[in-house]
Amino acid sequence: MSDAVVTPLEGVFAPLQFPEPGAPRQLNYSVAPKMSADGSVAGDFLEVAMGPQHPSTHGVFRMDVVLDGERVVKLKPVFGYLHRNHEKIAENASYLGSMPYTDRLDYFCSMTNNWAYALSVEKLAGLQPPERAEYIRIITAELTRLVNHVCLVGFLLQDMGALGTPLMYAFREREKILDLFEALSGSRMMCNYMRFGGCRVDLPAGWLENAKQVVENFPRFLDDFENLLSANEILIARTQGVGALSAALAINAGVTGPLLRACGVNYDLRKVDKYGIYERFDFRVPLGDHGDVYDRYMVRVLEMRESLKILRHALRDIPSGPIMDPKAKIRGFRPKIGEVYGRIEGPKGELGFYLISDGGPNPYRYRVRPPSLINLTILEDMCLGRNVSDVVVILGSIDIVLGEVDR
Amino acid sequence: METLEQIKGRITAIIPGARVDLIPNECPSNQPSLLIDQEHGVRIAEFLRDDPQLRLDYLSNVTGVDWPDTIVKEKVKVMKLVEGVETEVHGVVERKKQGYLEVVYHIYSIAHKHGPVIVRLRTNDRNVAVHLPSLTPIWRSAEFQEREIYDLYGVIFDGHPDLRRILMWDGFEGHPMRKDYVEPDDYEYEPTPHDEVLERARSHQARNAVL
Amino acid sequence: MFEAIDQIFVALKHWVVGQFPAAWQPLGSVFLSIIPILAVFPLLFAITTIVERKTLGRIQNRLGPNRVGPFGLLQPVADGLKSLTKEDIVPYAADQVVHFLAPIALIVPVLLAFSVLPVGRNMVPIDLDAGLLFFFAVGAGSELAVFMAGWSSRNKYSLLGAMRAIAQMVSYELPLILSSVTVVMLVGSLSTVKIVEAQGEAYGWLLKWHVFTPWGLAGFLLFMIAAAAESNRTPFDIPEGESEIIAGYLVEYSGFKFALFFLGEYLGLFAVSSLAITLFLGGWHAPFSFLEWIPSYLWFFGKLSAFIMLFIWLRGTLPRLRMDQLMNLAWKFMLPMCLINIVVAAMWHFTAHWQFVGAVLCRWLLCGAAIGVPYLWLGDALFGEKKLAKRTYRFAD
Amino acid sequence: MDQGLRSELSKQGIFTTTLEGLYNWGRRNSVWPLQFGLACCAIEMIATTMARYDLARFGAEVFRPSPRQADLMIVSGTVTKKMAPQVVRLFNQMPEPKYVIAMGACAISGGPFKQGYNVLKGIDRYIPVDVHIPGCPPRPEALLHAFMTLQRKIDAQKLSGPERPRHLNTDAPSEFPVPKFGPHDLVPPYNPEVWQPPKMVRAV
Repeated sequence: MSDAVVTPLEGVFAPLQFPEPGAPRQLNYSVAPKMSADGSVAGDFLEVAMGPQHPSTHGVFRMDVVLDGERVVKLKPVFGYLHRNHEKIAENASYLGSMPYTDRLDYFCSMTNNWAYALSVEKLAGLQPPERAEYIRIITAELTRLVNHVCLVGFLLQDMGALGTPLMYAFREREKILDLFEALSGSRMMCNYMRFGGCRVDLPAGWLENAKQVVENFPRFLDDFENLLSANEILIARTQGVGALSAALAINAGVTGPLLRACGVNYDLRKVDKYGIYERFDFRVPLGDHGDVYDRYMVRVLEMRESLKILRHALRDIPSGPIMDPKAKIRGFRPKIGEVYGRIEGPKGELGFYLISDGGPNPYRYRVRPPSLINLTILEDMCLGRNVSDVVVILGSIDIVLGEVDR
Repeated sequence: METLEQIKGRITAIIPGARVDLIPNECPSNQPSLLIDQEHGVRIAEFLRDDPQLRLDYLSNVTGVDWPDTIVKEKVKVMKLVEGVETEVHGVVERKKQGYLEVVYHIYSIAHKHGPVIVRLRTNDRNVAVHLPSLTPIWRSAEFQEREIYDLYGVIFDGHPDLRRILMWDGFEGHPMRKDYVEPDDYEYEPTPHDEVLERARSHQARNAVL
Repeated sequence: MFEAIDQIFVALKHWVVGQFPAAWQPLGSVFLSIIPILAVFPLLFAITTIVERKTLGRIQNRLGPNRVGPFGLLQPVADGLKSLTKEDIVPYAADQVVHFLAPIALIVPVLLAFSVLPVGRNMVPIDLDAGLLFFFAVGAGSELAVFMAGWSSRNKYSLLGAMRAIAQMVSYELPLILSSVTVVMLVGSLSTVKIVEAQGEAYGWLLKWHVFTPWGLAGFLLFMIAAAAESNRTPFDIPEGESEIIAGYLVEYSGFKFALFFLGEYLGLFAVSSLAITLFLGGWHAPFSFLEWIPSYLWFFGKLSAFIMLFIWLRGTLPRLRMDQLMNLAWKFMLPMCLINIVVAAMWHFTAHWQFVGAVLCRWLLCGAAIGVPYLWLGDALFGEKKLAKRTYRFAD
Repeated sequence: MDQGLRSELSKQGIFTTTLEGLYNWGRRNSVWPLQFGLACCAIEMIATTMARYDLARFGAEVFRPSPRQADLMIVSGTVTKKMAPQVVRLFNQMPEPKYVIAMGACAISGGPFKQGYNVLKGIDRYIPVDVHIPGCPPRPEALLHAFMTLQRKIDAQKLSGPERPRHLNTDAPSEFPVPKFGPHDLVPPYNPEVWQPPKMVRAV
């Protein structure tokens, strides 16, 4: 660590320095809070516990914040208020029995969660979903991405104090897509739709036409959104230069998804892993240059437009055919001994499942790689030296869902 | 990307004394892994991150796995006196296999867009020698995940900057993700006439009667 | 005929006061002035809450309250009843006395402020010579009340809220007063009644509202920004920013005390809006002389309703500023602009005798330039250097 | 006053009510929920307040972030053992009269996560629940129905007598004991005054 005295703002932008292995991690505090023996803070600092019940922690998340005036000098996230033992339950349930639980991980994006899990098990058991199922997966996953990003923008504006109006508009669009999901799977949020080697049911009659309708109408809404928000001076003033993250730190801290791409790192698993049939589609990956909240917002908005491109293409080209791999077994599904790590580009980042099979009907080890949790690693670094209003906005821009953070 | 054998060879060449084993994976996923030793764990990790050919700059996933003590039955041939004659007899010897906790790291490279390289670290046993080197100084993404493994499995990561419980509360005892953790008996089972379930339901009811 | 309708309330009051014995008449007159204030403005508050909720609903694509009474109009009654009967919690650690006094300390000055506001021709409770000064003096009491509330609750969020509130309100008091100084300069009186009367003259059929002059327009805009900040309305609702510090200084108030705070806040909003109307928008005057037959109080309350709708509209659309941005705006932008505006008002006053052809245009250009050039320059200096702008983005294939 | 006389009077333009009726009418129509989401159901709760379902029609869109100003606590989602003390504390901080809706299977019984070691098996173990809504998550319509059920329940409450609600009964508690963290479970595991484990009767 350098000995140079850094002003708080520089601390936020400081280049990444790797501490010596084993050395306690030092953070760039401008003023080190005076800690008393029992760990509480003495002096002119104010310790505030933001959460677990707080309007903008997006669920039951808590941040123990030490404030100097309103400036943050220390921030420790506290997790576990929604630790629902997903992994333990899954290790005692059959492979298929965990599928509904994956819906409840990141409860905005059940389809992508399903897909990540199905993909992992398919890798483990050597299954290959048929063409039509791959198309359906891409369509539902991209619709999920739209739902997630549009709601995120709404919540972000809510955190900035825009009394719900953007959120209402976002949820209006979300409802339209949820109607599609409901027609497909019977449930609005918890779709439980994908299966190992395919999908549960085929598309109902008329679904594709409805989906095309939604996709056709969506850009108009996005244009509205962009006209009203992207150039709004208050939004720009609140977000530009706030919570900037350097690419090196982002990579080292395992940040993924739109957060990473807002730092200018071109890493989209749809392009890198080419899972599913993504290489057939023509889409681009938007990249930001500053890594601040505004870039994250804009990267998400632009990603929605790219998703629409994929959707249009997929809805046009979807073939007919079976939706399940004939090799897939529903009953008595026992993969061979082995292990697998499968991952997809979820709307929030890299969503991975790590499974160890001991040859039995239950996974021996079932692990979720939660993008939300790992993206929170750099929360403190982004918030130090900023004030409380910024903390709320930065947290909003990370886009966490507590079901996934705590599992 | 290099194969794991090549990586293994380079590690052992560069870091003297490092023990690296290749763990095969026979299932269709074909993701073999490297078992590295505790003493050189951090050095090896640093090599993996900084080596210009590998540049594994992105640690995606850290997983704890619990392998409890197992009883291994082995067939052995023993010489035994049978009716005064020493003959070879097939016998079964039960041997306790020491369990251990394992931590699995899935590492990718964003710079070269390859991966994963899977690295494993194992503790010596499950209760006392549960120390492992922390890789958080190398990859910060391990910070919360190693805390989680400490919380749920009880692996103590030496060199972790802030090793506290993350999901459970501070006064919690035990490590709930271990295979032998006994959960508090606090819910009713559905009335299925299943032997084991019925037994648990009865004991639950008896406990509630005491309360 | 029109005049009779216009003066009906004044006449009524005089008639009622006349029924009193002579010794009691001053006291009766006072009561008859206070009661309408106590009746009208809280009623307006009740109407505003339902209108606000329904309008926000419309802005947000939904219906808003419509189940309680016809069209949901009884919603405020139900809310009031509920608030009245709700348990009142005083936190154990709170300063009991101050916690109790804070809502009262908010309501009383705000109600006092209404006593100098002319709501119609001859309809002002007291015509003080220093009416404007009185208004600002009692208006400053609300800062104290807010701070009392935040401090006495012994809650960290309320303390943060109180600190934010005190910083914000003190900072915006300055532009608020300085922007109204121009009016005092031009009218030559601090009396609100005189200020309104001064705007009653006409250029042809257009009345001489102050907002129709360059200094008045600038002063009005500055005043409105300061007024929004002063009454904690979006985008300046930082002291009670729900998403950041829960409810700010209100966080520990429950039941009727909370309702009183709510009432006080809305009354404060009405008071500054009324003052803006009085200072710049001709008070109870019609904009055109041929519309003067409509009763003056209707004009006043019509303008007030327009202001309320404006604030609701802002609330439904804008996000919130940050504390430091707010302070920058107050001290680095609003304050210099107010000072320049005083100079502009002086220029307008000293060019009043110009009689040559195109004099009005010439004066407008001169004064407009005097206020517009600093505006552009200041805005650029403040916000341009940070390079805040819409950005372009790269795409990777 | 009987119903006949009241309807006769109202025909002639005279509206009569009782104190009880007025009080319950006011409480019923101004139920402000606590802005408090726990898990998946919270999203459906938000969806209920949004344009398509619009909880605001009932005058209940005023989601107050501070428990001091809230009337209704919608326990929307899984209550974990780590969160349960906070939920009880929030409930204690709300002023009377206060109501609780347990939204979703998790809040009722632990739901799909019932077998978890960190999941509370129903919030009614610690605080009294007025309305339970099953579902995982319940649809917004179900929350609206629960809301109307709560309104009916308030309407039926008497101001006096043995059936009077908790907040009018000085003997009934307004605050409930907050559980503490034990080594494996919360201590106590439930509040016996509010909840008793059901007796299982089974023909063996």
